[in-house]
Amino acid sequence: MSDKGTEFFEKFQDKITKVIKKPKRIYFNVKNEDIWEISDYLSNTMGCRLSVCTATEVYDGLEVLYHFSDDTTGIYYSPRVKTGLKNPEINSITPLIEGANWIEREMYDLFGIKFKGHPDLKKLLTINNPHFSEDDHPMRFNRNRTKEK
Amino acid sequence: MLKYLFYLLVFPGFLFASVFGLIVGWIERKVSARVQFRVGPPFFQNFYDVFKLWGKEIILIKNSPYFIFIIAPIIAFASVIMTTTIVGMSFFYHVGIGGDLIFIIYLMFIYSVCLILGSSSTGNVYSSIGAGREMKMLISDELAFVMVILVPIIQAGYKIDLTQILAYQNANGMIIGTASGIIAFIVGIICLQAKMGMVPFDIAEAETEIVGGPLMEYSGPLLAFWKLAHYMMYVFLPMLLVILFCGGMSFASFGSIIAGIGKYLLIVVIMILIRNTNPRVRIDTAINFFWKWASPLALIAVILAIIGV
Amino acid sequence: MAFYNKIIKKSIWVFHVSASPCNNCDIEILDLITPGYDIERFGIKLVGSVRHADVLLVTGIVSYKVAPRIKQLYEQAAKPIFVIGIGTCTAGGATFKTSYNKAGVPLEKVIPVNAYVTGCPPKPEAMIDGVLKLLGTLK
Amino acid sequence: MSKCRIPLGPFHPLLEEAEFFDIKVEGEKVVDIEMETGWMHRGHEKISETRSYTQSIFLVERICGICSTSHPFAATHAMEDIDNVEIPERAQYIRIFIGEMERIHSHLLWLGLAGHFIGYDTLWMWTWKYREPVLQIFEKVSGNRNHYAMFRVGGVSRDFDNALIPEIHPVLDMLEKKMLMIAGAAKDDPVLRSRLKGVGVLTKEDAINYCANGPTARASGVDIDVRRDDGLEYNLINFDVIVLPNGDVYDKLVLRVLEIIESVKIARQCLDAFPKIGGDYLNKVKHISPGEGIGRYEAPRGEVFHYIRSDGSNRPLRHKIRAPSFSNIPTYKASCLGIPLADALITLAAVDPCYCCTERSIRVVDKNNKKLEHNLLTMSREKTANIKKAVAGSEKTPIDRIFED
Repeated sequence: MSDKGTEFFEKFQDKITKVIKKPKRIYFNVKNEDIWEISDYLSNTMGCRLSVCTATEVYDGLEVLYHFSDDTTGIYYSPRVKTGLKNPEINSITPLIEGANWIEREMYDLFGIKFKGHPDLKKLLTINNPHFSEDDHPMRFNRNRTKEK
Repeated sequence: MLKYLFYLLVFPGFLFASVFGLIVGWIERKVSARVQFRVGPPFFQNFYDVFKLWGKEIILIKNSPYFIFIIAPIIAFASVIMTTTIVGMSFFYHVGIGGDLIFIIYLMFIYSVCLILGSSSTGNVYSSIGAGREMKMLISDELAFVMVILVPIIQAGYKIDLTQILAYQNANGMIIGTASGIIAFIVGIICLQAKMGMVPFDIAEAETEIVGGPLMEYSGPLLAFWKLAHYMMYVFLPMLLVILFCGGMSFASFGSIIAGIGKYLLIVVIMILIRNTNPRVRIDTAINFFWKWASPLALIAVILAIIGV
Repeated sequence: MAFYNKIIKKSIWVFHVSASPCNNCDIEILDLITPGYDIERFGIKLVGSVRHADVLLVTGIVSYKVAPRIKQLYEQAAKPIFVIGIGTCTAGGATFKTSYNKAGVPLEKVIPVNAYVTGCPPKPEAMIDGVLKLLGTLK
Repeated sequence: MSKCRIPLGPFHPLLEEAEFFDIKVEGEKVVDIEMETGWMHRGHEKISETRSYTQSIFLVERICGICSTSHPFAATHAMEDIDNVEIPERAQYIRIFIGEMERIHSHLLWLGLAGHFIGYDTLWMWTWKYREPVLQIFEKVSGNRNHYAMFRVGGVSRDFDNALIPEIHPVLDMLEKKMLMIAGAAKDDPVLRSRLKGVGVLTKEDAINYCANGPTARASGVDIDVRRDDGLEYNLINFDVIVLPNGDVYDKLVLRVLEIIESVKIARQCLDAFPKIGGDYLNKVKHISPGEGIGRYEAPRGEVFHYIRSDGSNRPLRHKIRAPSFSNIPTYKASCLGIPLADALITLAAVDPCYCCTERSIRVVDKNNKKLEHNLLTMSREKTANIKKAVAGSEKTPIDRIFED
């Protein structure tokens, strides 16, 4: 791990839990209200690039994994945010990073995770699709198939 | 009377121009294909294309002035036939009607106006953009083209008849041999490119930008009219340049006939090569080019012609 | 009519419709007009406007969103028009056959189809063969 | 001047794929642009519920036909990342070779299409002529012109035939020569320059803010290249990362031409290495343990990202795919506003958008859904029972007797 990474973990040690370290991949859990601060530090202070976010449905809720890539060292920093199955809601980082716009729209589309503070939260991939209604999120296990024949 | 009807319908006019235009169209496609390492279409390809279009459906658009939509290609086609007849008459028979150059300029104008009318009658966005671009092209290349035509007129002693310009050239040598003539000829070829709507000036019909532009909504026989009219322009525009600058074609001997055809084909091939070695320019670049470079250059040629160089 | 069919065989204007494919058939179709295969030899030409087309080449599984547009395109085309489905996707769905967003597998569910050229992707030779075989059925 | 709305697509000759841009123009000037996606969305989720790891490599290959090596490349990286699988050296060279040849063919494809978009059909035909031998090399090496199916977890699925090396060298020489010619032509041609120079500029700040990657970012002066940053196979190879400062379409064109030349050099290094390095080409992996893995690869268009979560079964629990165009396409908002329509179209094309990639598959499998398995099991039992009834109405077959026992 680089010096920048060590500094980062020292600074946020009380906000980060369950760190899994591999040579070039670092996963850790953060709380929903801290994700803005951590994204800000990772992208603006450390100069990481937001690669993408992965949303996953697990047995007790939904989790979103942000992948920040440090292009100088090739290390991935992946903060993980958890939310409930009903009314999933996470703070948006789009006002911070313009590139997160589509990423968050996509997660809203496929998983129904609402991003608080997103400037234009609408569906991305199944938008205007006659087969999918507004609250039909095709990646969820209990899909709301209102329009299915 | 019968003679003129023959001129209009058979020899330099409709029949000849259609057949010859389609053949020149084939040359264009073939040369392009060879430049691009391809084999190219068979000889009768353009005949098949146009014939096939006659059997297709015409689609009219509801709630649009489709009278204009239908009549525009027909008028354009008629005007192109007339132009070809007049140019062909002086090219092949050395007979002319009085003041035919002015007539030609206006007939060519009618073609463009019909294209604009026909395409804007559809109400399609791409067609309207195409019409707008066609109009801008007309504004930009018309001045340069008229000044190019002025040079032979002035050199021939202020005569606006093609036959008299030919007679002057027979007596005094080709106009392309003079300084003003060569400048005007070069500008003239560029103007031809724009008039024909060929790359780099196919801005109005840019297929990858505005889907064929003005012709987008046309289908079946009406499209065939446009295609035929377009191919006929291959016949008379280079011919006009040959008459104005290169002394036309004379039937005095076999050699002179070959020379005449050679001059014509040379201009066609130059146009095709320009077409194949350039990307399409933007509309503002085109207007800039014609108003800042081509028109002043043509003006210089006119001034040189007046002082007699 | 027989004479007309004879002519139409020699002048085929093709419009390329991509309806949720994986892109591969599409670039192979484009490959057809380039020096490697040069289908202009047979009078086949790619056109930009569907009004000019004689043959629609459809690729991919037709998703629910594209399906109405494809139908519209088919109606906008000047008849007679032929439809050829390129790739296994149009005929059987290939690897996407269990997708939740497929509306047109096989393509006949959306528009009438004259021929299928299967393969993932079909070789350019196979596509030429398919088009020419379809034309061979014209009397 | 009044505003006019231009619907670009979904079927437009500029876009080989169906995509919809809603462009608002004043005269010819673009004032607003909005993109609607979802036409190509195929959703691999349901498909992949039945796919094993090996099968899902073939599935991700069909995300996109143009960069059909990049996705398997990244997916195998992700799978290997979970267990830190060692890859034989020969397999590494084969992977690099396939990846670089694909970069060449993809960049040539873009060059040709860019020529086509600006009405320069000769450039199109020429570049695609040079592209044809590359596809033939693929056919010789892997058996198919596209969709090579070369990748496996722990190596490659077939060996490289050393006898092909003398056939490939002339093609590489030809490519290098022709690319230098095209680079020279682009430098000299005034019309081409006037058409591309200073058009659709994406500034460095915008490129960083929009998280752009690949050639789009490198042409704007952002120095990122996954091949160098992530290492892995590419540690074996010497190569330069090309970065250009201006961010306009002209720079993107030149950058791609230079990258082809660089790829030719990498491919040559691979060819030199093949006769020296023998041995195995596949380190067979039978089991992937529970865990998470991230794999990435520099596709011709940018960074391909794959995230795989495994629970120890033969199928991934979650498979996230991010294609480069997904980050690159939104940059149109920064680069297209205020420029003429004719320029907007080539700018849209200049990021080399691959909409099939953008609307790719999202998740591969759900393993927690026990109910589904249960259903399948009961269904198959019912089916077997029905077949039994139908086939053996009166007599009992030997198989039946086994079942009875």
